[in-house]
Amino acid sequence: ACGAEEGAVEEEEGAAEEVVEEEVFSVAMVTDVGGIDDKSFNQSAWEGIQRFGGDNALEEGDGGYAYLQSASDADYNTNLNNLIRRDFDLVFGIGFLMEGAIAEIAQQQPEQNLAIIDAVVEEPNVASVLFKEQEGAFLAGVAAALMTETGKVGFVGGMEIPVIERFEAGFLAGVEAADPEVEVDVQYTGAFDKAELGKTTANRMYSAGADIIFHAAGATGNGVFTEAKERVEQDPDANVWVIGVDADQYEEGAVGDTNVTLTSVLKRVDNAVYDISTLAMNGEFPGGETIVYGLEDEGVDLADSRGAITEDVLAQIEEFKAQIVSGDIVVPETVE
Amino acid sequence: MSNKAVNLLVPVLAVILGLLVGAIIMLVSGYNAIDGYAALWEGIFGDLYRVGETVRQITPYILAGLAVAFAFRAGLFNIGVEGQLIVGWFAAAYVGVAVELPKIIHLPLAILAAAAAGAFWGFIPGLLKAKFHVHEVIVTIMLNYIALHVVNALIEVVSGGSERTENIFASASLRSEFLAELTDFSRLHYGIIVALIMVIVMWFILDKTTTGFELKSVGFNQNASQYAGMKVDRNIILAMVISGAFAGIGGAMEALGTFEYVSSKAGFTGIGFDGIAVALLGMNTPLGVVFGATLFGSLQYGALNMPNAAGIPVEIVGIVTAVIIYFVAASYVIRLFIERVGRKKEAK
Amino acid sequence: MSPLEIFYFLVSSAIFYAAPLIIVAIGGVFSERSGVVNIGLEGLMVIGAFTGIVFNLFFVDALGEFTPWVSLIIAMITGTLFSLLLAIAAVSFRADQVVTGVAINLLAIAVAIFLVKLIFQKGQTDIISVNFSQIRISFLRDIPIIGDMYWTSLLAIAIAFISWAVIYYTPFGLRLRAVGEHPAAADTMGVNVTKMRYVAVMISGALGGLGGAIYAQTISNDFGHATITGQGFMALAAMIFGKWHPLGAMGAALFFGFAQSLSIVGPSLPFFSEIPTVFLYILPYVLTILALAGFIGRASAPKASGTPYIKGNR
Amino acid sequence: MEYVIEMLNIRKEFGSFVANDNITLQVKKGEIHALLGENGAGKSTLMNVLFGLYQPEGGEIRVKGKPVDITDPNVANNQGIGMVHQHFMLVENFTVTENIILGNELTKAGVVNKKEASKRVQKLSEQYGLNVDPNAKIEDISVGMQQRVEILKTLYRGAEILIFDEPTASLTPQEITELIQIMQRLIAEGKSIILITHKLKEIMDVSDRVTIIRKGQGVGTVNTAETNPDELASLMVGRQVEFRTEKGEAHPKEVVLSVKDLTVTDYRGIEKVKKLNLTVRQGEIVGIAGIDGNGQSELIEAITGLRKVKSGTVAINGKDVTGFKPRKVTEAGVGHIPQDRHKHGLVLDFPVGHNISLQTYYLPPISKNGVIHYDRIAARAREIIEKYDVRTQSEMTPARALSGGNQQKAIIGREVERDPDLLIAALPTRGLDVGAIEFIHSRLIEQRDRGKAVLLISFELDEVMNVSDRIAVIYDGQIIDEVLPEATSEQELGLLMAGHSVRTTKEGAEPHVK
Ligand SMILES: Nc1ncnc2c1ncn2[C@@H]1O[C@H](COP(=O)(O)OP(=O)(O)OP(=O)(O)O)[C@@H](O)[C@H]1O
Ligand SMILES: Nc1ncnc2c1ncn2[C@@H]1O[C@H](COP(=O)(O)OP(=O)(O)OP(=O)(O)O)[C@@H](O)[C@H]1O
Ligand SMILES: [Mg+2]
Ligand SMILES: [Mg+2]
Repeated sequence: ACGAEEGAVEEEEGAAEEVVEEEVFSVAMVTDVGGIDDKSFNQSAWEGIQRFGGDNALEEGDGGYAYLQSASDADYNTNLNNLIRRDFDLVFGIGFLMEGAIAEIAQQQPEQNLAIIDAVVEEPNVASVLFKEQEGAFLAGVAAALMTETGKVGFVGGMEIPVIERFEAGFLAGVEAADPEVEVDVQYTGAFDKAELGKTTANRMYSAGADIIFHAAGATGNGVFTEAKERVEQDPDANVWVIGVDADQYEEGAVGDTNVTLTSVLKRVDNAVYDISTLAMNGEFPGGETIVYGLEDEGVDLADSRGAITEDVLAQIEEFKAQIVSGDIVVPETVE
Repeated sequence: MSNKAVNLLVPVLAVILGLLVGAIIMLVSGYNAIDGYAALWEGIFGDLYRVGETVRQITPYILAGLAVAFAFRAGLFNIGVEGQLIVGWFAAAYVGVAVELPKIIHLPLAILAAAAAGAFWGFIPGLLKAKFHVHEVIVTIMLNYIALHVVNALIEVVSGGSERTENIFASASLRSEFLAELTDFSRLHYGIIVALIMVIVMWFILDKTTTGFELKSVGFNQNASQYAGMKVDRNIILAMVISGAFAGIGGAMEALGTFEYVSSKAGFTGIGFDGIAVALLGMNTPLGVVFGATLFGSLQYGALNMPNAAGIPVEIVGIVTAVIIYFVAASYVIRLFIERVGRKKEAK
Repeated sequence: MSPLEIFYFLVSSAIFYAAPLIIVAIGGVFSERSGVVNIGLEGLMVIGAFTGIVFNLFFVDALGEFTPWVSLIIAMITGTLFSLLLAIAAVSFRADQVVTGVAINLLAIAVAIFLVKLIFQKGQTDIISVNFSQIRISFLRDIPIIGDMYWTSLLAIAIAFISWAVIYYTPFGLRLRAVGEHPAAADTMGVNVTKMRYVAVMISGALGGLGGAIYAQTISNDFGHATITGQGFMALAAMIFGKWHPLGAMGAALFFGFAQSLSIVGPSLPFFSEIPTVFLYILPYVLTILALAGFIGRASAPKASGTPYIKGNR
Repeated sequence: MEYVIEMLNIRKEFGSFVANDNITLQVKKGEIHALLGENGAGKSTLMNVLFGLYQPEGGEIRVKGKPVDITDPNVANNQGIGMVHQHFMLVENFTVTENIILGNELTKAGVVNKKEASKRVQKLSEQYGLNVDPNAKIEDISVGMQQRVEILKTLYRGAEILIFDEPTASLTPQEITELIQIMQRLIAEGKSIILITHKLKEIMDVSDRVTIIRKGQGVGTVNTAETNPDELASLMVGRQVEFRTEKGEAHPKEVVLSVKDLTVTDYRGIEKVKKLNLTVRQGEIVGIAGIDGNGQSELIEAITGLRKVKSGTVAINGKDVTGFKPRKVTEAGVGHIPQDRHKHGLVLDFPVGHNISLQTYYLPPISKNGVIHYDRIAARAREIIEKYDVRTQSEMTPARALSGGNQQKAIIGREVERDPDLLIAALPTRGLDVGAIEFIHSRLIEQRDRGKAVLLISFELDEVMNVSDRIAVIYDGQIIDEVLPEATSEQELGLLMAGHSVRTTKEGAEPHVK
């Protein structure tokens, strides 16, 4: 049996080589320290690449699709280079932290197609991808403002960096647009990896009367979920909710048979990655361009609330969404 | 066997033991250990690019190691190298972006700024230790967090609300086209030379100056040093300041060489903490630190290639490194073993 | 929030934050009181958090509500086993204790993440579904502060007092302190220095594991590389701050918790809300340094801590 | 059975070094058996073997005729052997009671029963007249009381055979007298004692028999009644020796040290030196006699700049050095042999050579412009090692590895060779054998004869009487009298030191200051 299996493997390898010879398009990405299971944009990007690979019959590995994880900021450059050496046609850098590395390599390797998520690198061989986080957050703000029973909602941020501030600005604008009476309690924790800070901050906000908290704080946000779930466990009638970020965080909110996740602001990095890869494969690589994905092109969105948001509120959200898509509402990127 | 030979043999055996343990773990976990180590080797020495990057990786480790070792020699445990490195990184980057000057002035100025920032960050625990007898371990731990937050805030101020500064002016950069071309466009920069100069500086201070004599003396016995007329307080502060300066220069390597900017940090760089391991691997001597940093840096950098080429999690190298350090620490057993073997041979 | 509510909040969240730190710091107290410096607390917490979460995930179906408690016991066991590495090196192999501690820290995180990847095929575990929560006994619930407390916080406070009693009032404690102050004296009095140090380090392993598992099962609810990031060092600081005394360590941990909570309540207080957030972020650390420099002053470690005991050595 | 303890042909090796080479020691019941030998002869090693701290490579131990294998101190305790160690084995921040019961605790419901234990300690202490406060902390009590605690520890465990390793080295004369009485009381109670001491006088006074060891080998055992100090000394060293220090007349000249109205406080703010006045001239040795704790340490520390002066002045060669940093005082011409050589005199982990340059490393020719020349440190070290007969493998050997006598010789060499105008020697011969003591005394006298001033602080009457040209008696922080050694008896001096009869003695010793 063993021998047979080995033979099979060899055959497969042979097949893979043939595929390479056919000059199929190949694509790869470098994650930041989060890794491809960070339940956030690294994971989302990898899902996009996997979907692209699947749809185009690519194998995982050289000549198909692949990723490399970075252990520290210093590794981005190396990992990007590594993938380029392995001859991937398009290499993504996921996250604004990779901006410097992409810029540098783009100059060194002008023939290589590169793409960066969440930052702009002005080089002819780099496609820059940005998201209108504020538009997704706006809808979250609308949902929060209309669903709150206490007239008070919260925003927990990680570090004060532009991406997170876009979430904050959109959220504030959404609340303001839906119900100017509703108060928003905004607090940054200064960290993406301190769940205890998230939990304590959520505790303070809920104690002070907020009933819905939108977090954009990575693993610090885990603490927000923990606090909400605990409150529901203590008192099944407790009216506390969390709005997740980046990916659909429904699972994080599960507590027994109920769930504290109101909805999540989705950042569809997967769609963007898929999109750019397809363009590049078809010879239309948008080098030198900055593509901004918003509500319109399904770059950001709200996740399915699974019934947590009432029908009439959903309808109002849809209205706002239409207004944003049509350009009637322009959501600010920064807090005034 | 001569003492020197044993001293050399101990780390060698520790490395062998570490690799052995790593191999066993890989085998037990169903990985191919030979592939794993081949990938590691490849990752370190595979081509010129990798060699260049490996050396680049080693550079800040040398300085972090020097910082820890220097404090150790004066009887102080500086866990704050991480924070000192971060403030040094910021200071160098700031000088790098704030002004444009002739390289001959700009580059040294940026490095000096980093050294000064790190030195200041080391001065605080030194002063508190000397004057108020506050344990340097707690203060340096606290200062690490303070450095992180303060630098992030300063970056925002300096960059006008962004999460990173502009790239530094070329006049402050340690990068060189020559080294880059030599190593197939790796980020190898002249920092390694700065680091090696600092190794010589530490050696010179410790082994060639009266200050070094005093620092070592204070490190061993504060009472006797005081009786001999040395200023214990001053030496404690000085040791922390010099240690911090080394760490700050380590930050400059990142600011002026590897990255050419500074960006908001979501967490520690880890270099400062790894510096503890590097220093201890190197028995707190300047030359030892070079070896420690080389070993540590190579393993860390080469490890990146393991998931890529052999499908093995990078953490295996973390395990190997830890085991090596463990056995260096427990060198008594290795020495005993060497002695036994030595004696048996003599008996024959 | 009213001033009273703020006060309750500060106290209860300080206790909540402090609980794992108290336990781990006391683990450090045991180890260092016996003369073994334990820089490896962080690593022990990592191991505890890892085993706590993994065990919880695998056995939750079988154990239901008891899972987190059983997980704590398992975490204590693995913590103890892991600490044996430190004990063997520091006590039997006469290793440099600081170096060994550093190795323990590196090893713990590497092993834990390696295993997570092996078991879950990804960098972090799933989220546990049954964790610790606040006290639910009805008559206690209505009392402010206590009502907001967690079982694990009570456990931490209990451990502090028990440890204090053990270290200062039992023969074991007397021997422990003797071994850490003057091992040769203890040896001549027939106290087995090696055994005492092994036991002490293993206790620190058990408590380190316990603290890690509590942290993971009350706060993060999963395990990954970002779960334990420096809490062990904060515990080390609490131990020194608390002058190697269990109640002191508890006080120090509570102080950290209080300062941390203050930085979170800060923005909602009128006089705080104007200052830039960075000052709030660094507040806990600055307060600690000020407290140390201002009125805590000199701390003296157990005399023999850090030095291996070799019979007959001067 | 005639012997309670028999150690037969004991052999103990440290690596290739043989510390005990087939030594035999037989102790009779109810006797005080002295063990005599030079520093490093192997006495402590032999006793540590008996107490189970070391395992011998050869030989046999019998207790009351029965061969026993003493594998650890517990076995020794069970055999009724107790040991008072050369370096006290006391936990400093424990109470007396805690130290005594450690390892053998009295408990009630799992909790140490301190009350009952301290009662027992109190009782035991009274029974043997030891006068110990069971609830005092070790760090707060005198060395003498610490020693009595050590004795209590052994008695508490019911020891029948007590080993005293250099018990008198750090005691004051009064305490020594008390200790001797205690030992005699113990013998009267039927216990047996092995006593290690370098003081031949003590051996002659209290012991019944003496076993002598030389360089790790047993020389033999003699009855004290049938021998004399000279014979013991030559047996110990292996040749005829003359241990009396030759000393000519002093010719004092200019004042070197002048202390005026000096007041110094300790760390608690309590005045330890009170308006003290003292002068030391060129060409004389002034001995400060006094019981430990009367302000000697504070006085020296104030002179050498190690401690803040509250009021008053210190001048060296007429130059006011009050409040100077230690380095400045040293440079003003002061040499200092500190009382505690391990804590203050040496950096034990430094090589001997470095230690020899501990005061001069920054001066030419060793250092120039901040650059230090270790080869010159080594060369200088070799010179001094040679000249002062410091027995060490090389100048690179860590100071820790030297015996106490050789450590002390290195310190003396270091201080004397700097040729200070004033040499302060604090307990310079503590714990040393007679040969080493003689060597050090002659170095001090040599300094004096070269026209230097020497200030000697000692708790030992013998030393003060033999070496000093003038004796200043310190009591409660003041010099209560100055006497000439040749015009004073030991009794008188002893009374003075105890603060007694200040006036009468003062009149009796009228013509002392020239
Ligand atoms: N632990 C040890 N390791 C190596 N050598 C030792 C050790 N202990 C003692 N020695 C050696 O054994 C010799 C005898 O030492 P010991 O302590 O028995 O001397 P001693 O007769 O008690 O001297 P002293 O009068 O100074 O107390 C010393 O010269 C020393 O070199
Ligand atoms: N670890 C060791 N290595 C080598 N020699 C040692 C060691 N420990 C003790 N010794 C030896 O023990 C001998 C005597 O020790 P001991 O404790 O009796 O000191 P001492 O000469 O009486 O000095 P003091 O009483 O001033 O400490 C010394 O000669 C020293 O060389
Ligand atoms: Mg001795
Ligand atoms: Mg001695």
